[in-house]
Amino acid sequence: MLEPMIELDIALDRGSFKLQAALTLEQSTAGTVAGLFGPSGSGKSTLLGILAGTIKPDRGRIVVNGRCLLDTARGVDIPIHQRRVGLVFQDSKLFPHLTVKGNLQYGFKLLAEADQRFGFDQIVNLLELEPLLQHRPSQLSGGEKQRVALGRALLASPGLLLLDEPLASLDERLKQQILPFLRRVKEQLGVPMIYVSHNINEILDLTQQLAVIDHGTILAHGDFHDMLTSDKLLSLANSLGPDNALSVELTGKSEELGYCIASNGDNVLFLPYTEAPVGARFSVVIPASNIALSRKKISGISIQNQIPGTVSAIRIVNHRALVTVDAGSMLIAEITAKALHDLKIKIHDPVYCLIKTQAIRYFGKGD
Amino acid sequence: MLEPMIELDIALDRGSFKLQAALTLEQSTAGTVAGLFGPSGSGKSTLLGILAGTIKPDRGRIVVNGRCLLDTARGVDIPIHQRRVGLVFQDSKLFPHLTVKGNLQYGFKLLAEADQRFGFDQIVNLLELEPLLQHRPSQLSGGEKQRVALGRALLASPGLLLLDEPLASLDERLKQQILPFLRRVKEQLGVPMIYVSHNINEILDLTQQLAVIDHGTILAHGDFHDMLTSDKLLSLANSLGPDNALSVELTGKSEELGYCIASNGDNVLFLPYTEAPVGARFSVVIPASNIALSRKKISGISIQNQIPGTVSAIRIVNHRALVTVDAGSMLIAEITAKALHDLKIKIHDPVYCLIKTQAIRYFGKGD
Amino acid sequence: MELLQFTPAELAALLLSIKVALWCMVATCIPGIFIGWLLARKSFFGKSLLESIVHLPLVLPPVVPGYLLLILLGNQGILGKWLHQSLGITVAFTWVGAVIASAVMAMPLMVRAVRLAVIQVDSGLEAAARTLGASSLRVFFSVTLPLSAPGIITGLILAFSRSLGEFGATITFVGNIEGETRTLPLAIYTYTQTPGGDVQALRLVILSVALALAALFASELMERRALRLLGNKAGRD
Amino acid sequence: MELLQFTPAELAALLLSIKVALWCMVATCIPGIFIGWLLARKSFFGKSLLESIVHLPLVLPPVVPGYLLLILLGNQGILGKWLHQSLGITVAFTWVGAVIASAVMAMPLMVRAVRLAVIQVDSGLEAAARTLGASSLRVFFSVTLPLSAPGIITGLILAFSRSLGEFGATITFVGNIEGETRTLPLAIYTYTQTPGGDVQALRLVILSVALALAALFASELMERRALRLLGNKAGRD
Amino acid sequence: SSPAHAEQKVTVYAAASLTNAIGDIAAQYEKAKGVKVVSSFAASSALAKQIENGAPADVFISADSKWMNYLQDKNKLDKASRHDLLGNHLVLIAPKGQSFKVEMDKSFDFAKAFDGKLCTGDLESVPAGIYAKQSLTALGWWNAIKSRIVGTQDVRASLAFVERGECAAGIVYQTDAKVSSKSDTVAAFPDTSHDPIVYPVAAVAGSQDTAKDFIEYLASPEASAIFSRYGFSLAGH
Ligand SMILES: Nc1ncnc2c1ncn2[C@@H]1O[C@H](COP(=O)(O)OP(=O)(O)OP(=O)(O)O)[C@@H](O)[C@H]1O
Ligand SMILES: Nc1ncnc2c1ncn2[C@@H]1O[C@H](COP(=O)(O)OP(=O)(O)OP(=O)(O)O)[C@@H](O)[C@H]1O
Ligand SMILES: [Mg+2]
Ligand SMILES: [Mg+2]
Repeated sequence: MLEPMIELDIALDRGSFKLQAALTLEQSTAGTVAGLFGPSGSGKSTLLGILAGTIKPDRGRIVVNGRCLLDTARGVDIPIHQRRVGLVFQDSKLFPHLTVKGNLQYGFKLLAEADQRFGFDQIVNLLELEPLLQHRPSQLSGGEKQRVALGRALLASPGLLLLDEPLASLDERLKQQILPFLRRVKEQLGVPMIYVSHNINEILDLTQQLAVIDHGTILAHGDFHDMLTSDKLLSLANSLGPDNALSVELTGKSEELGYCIASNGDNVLFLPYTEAPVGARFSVVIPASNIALSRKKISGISIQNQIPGTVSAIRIVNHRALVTVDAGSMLIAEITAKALHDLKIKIHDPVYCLIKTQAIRYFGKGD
Repeated sequence: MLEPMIELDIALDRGSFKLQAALTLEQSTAGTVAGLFGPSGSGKSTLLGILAGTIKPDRGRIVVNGRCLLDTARGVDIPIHQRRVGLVFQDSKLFPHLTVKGNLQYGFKLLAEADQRFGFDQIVNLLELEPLLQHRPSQLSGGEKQRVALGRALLASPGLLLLDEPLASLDERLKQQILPFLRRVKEQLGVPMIYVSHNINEILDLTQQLAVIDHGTILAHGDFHDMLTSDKLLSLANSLGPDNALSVELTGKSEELGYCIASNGDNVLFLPYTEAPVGARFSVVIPASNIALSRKKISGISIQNQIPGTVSAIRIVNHRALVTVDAGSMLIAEITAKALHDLKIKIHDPVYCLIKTQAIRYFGKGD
Repeated sequence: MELLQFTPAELAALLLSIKVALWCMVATCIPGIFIGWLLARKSFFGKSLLESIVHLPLVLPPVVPGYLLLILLGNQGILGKWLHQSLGITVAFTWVGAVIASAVMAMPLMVRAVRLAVIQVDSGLEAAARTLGASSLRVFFSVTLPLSAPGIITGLILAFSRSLGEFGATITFVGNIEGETRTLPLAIYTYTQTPGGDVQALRLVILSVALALAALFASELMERRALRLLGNKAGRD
Repeated sequence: MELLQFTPAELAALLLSIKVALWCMVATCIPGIFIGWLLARKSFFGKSLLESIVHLPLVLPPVVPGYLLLILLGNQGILGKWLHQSLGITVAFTWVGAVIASAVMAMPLMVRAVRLAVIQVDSGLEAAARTLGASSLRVFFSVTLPLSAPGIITGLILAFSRSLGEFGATITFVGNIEGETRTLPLAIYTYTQTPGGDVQALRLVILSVALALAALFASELMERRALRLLGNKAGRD
Repeated sequence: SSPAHAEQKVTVYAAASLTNAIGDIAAQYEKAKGVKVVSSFAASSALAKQIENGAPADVFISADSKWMNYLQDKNKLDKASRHDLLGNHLVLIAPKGQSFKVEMDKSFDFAKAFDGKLCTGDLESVPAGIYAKQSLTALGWWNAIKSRIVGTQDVRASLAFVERGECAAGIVYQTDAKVSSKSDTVAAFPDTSHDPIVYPVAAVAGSQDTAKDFIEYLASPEASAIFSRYGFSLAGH
């Protein structure tokens, strides 16, 4: 394991809201992105502000990549502009007196050419800002503002990039265009990021490393997969729905037939096709509503994954039955009470979990 | 059919952006909500601004519920505050000099008690604003601002409510709390709404009546289900992915077993439980990735829906096979090329579409 | 300190100055806010003319506006005669006249400050208020006005200060009558006109300065409060 | 019109007034912006003192600051002597002195306007600039300054106008020397002090007013431009 | 006129240089006659214009004949009551210890007698300046010295310039020179070199009877003593 990307231990008292956050985020070879996830008003933006230096905590210590940015005990407080921490503000904070172009170039122009990690045109094209370059921020739509703010921060080539819900008001198409780019930024340029979103899937598209914050306290941090089992994470579970996460290793693939094979313990899983190399390890998520159960193995069906296991628990919630199956890993299947009744499934029964390949999502790596 | 809720025909030229929108939105007995859907910068906020009166179009005509709000040809232009059109601004536009309470009460206090459709406490509780009442907008998080803006507009009890991405920066839990409330507002109070979102599912949770806008032009409007077949809607399809929409009529239900039965042509579908009465007609959506195919009918499996049909088309896109099945309605199933190969599915083959009950989503009506 | 033992006449001048300056604030307040708002938000025929007239007192030597006031509002003046005969109101040569003189001189400062502040109010907030059912008038009082509070306070403190220092227009319009129109600046002038009056003039200067500081301090508190209400950082420390 | 046939002496006064007023703008500009910003954004020891000193010229009858300037900058004055002897610079009784006098009188107006504008600049934008790698200095010039442009323009137009109308401090500090320090207000004053001089005074008043209007108009254009750049609605119509 | 319903009072408008003298006389008069004296001190021009515009003055004491004539021409005076009250003399002064030799003679090269500026009241509007110009012209010194003359707002300012050493010489009234401890009187101008320096007094047209009584009192020995104390001589003495 490499040295931690971010070590953070801070406290801030704002009367009704108290932030008390200690956090260590690890570096990883595939680029480091940490997701920051938490309900509205939990302190996500505040935490980013403290990292960037725009908010002063009452006390604490921040070390990023071995560089101490803040240590109130030792009187260290690196000025904001020397932190090289880029922040995409939730409310964009564009300069109203500059055009879109001027905004984008603001930080870019301050850099020596060698330090410019992105080309100006590259970012403009990615974010589809070309027709807006001469506009003023007051003439932009909500999503356009967000794109300019993102571009402005990227062009400043920060050493650490903090993204505060950067895609919240973008449509699906733009999201699907920008997320893979951010993934490339992370993987190819190695710019570490902290990504705040209330949409867990957006985060999981980028990373499995996650910190969950609520009421100003970091409830848990680390690998999403490990975290799911922690029962502190009610707020997280609340928003995720009963989904399954599995850690797998890629063992084979066929581009032509559009699938990969991966092992999860003793089980073999068929996954949607991915570019990742054989041998790569990662997690996949399977929504509980996408797991069907059957009494026996079934042939002549397009469902490729039929994983045997034993029913270990059955819960009925809101007309829905949540069946936990011990299949090496624990899998939760969400079926109707009628199906439960029809199949007469009881605890300790052997069942097969039927999972469509296309219903499996990747974490951290995507297609 | 009742008289149209909104008739709109306007033109606005802002140089690089031209809005040219004609639109008729129908009233329905179950309350009228129209979704406005379109990519970033397509003119959604501008359109709402024109309806509310905060933006003046170059020319045009607006009639809401039979009342003419604007008619440039006849020189009619009802002042904003007499339009009784509430607008939840995308960037919240809270009054910085008032507390959250002051903001919420701004429009509320101007109403006669008889005109107040909501109780102050009701809205405060729903939006979880109680602890924030004494805060100033500058002390609020992004999501908190959005909630206050929504509450402020609701409390003003407008005759038409325009919502500009009101849930964009809220977490899943709050969304799941507010959406059903908006549904109730629509159904029980009959407040018509136009709901702008870049998230089609959010819109479909509320309504199937939809207008799609791109580059300032209304591409299509009407029932979402009808619209899906229109091939003008590339931008819409882009963001939806290949999903199936079916029109169904509820024919039976079992609360205990958590399911409903509905008919779609000759087919019988098992759906998740809903409160809607038997006889109700609505649409359901089935993501293509959640339809499995099989050669024969299968027993001993939790999958309740096994719909027979004939393969009418096969397309391979990005390692994925899209199989269109004529099962009375057309259904698209997304499977891996491997499954296609294993099952040796060819055009004209008879197949069964296997659909988990829990993987079916409701439009317009929900649980 | 002997320097600070003031004679009754000096104290009278002090009190009169305070009275005149306070009334000057009151007198500039409403028209200043209205005209400032008008210039910031509306286009109308004669806007440039109005703006020019408001600014004139700043541009001219104070004697000129003073003289014009005398011609207009003196007991023989066009308006003054009417005021005097129909309403029995005399403004020339009374402290009311001193208020008018300094209000006229302070008006451009007030108007400019309000105009600047109103221009910077986000008109989107006014639109938001209107969508919530507020009439233009209500929007003005409940949104525009509170949001331009820092500018109004700045304008008022400038008006107060200008009144404290107003000399030329006042002495020309209402003269230098002890107990009626002899404000601090006029008293200072009177002393400088008398051989050996320098020390007394200095005492009054000190008094003026103290008064101005007190006013400045009060305005600072008000402003900070207003800014805090607006959530502005400058209101916090 | 005969009324508008000006004598060479009057035209000289006009040109001198323009020169002095323009230099007054130049002279108040940088210190005014700096002090205004300082008062808006920083807390430091002696802030109240600085603020008070800046405001004094407004509060006192203009003769007093004029006299203080004389004591300080006259050829025999504390600073003036040194300036005169070491650098050979004479300000007393020269047009430079007139510039200084009106700059001192205009400073509170400039400072207040800038302060008001800077306070209303969203400090979040400054923070954003800093996260993009800009030093405090750069942030000031590239964000704070352009965003307070309307206030700076207001301050400058007030300074220009004040200088056009400045009489008391100027005549006290640099006297009334034809061709050197006799600006329009001094010339106007002279005429008002002569029985029957009213008509001539009026001619010069008209001249002053025209000049002020031109300045006002120019400032309006500049301001509208600045506002348009800021995306403010008031810049549009 | 109607003492029944008002406390008896007399309103005196007097040139500012008489502030102390009239103030003391008024106090005595009040004690002696039980009539309240209200006074307003300003430049003669301002007072004259105020009276012209209906100021409630009963008695006007001007610092020169011009403004008295101005009012008389406009029939604002009780002509019969007008007479010259006080006289004064014009002197040349220099800063303390920097006196120089002057001969009041046409052949004397006045311009070479001292280095630096010559201060006096504004040459066109302030009476002392007007007298000074007459004298300098009569003595044939005018052309050589005129470019070095600094006009001031009033005589007091000239005196201040000289006292501070800003001006090497000044032309002021004897009354001012007498009480100044920081200047030396160099020489007195011959009374024949300028118009007679007189302070005329008159009752304002339509004034109350007390006006004449007060004017009479000004000639009384008690009043004369006070005038002498402040350096004035009674006219014709
Ligand atoms: N300036 C302030 N003064 C006092 N309280 C504040 C201030 N700014 C934010 N808060 C409070 O701090 C808490 C955390 O705010 P923060 O903006 O960090 O939330 P968040 O996690 O980013 O939420 P969201 O997802 O809604 O943006 C909130 O409860 C908010 O009310
Ligand atoms: N004041 C303005 N002047 C000129 N163009 C403007 C102005 N405001 C918005 N626009 C342009 O009009 C177009 C439509 O803007 P609008 O805000 O309606 O988009 P939107 O559909 O709401 O997008 P989003 O989902 O990003 O909020 C955009 O291309 C934008 O650049
Ligand atoms: Mg936030
Ligand atoms: Mg929008």
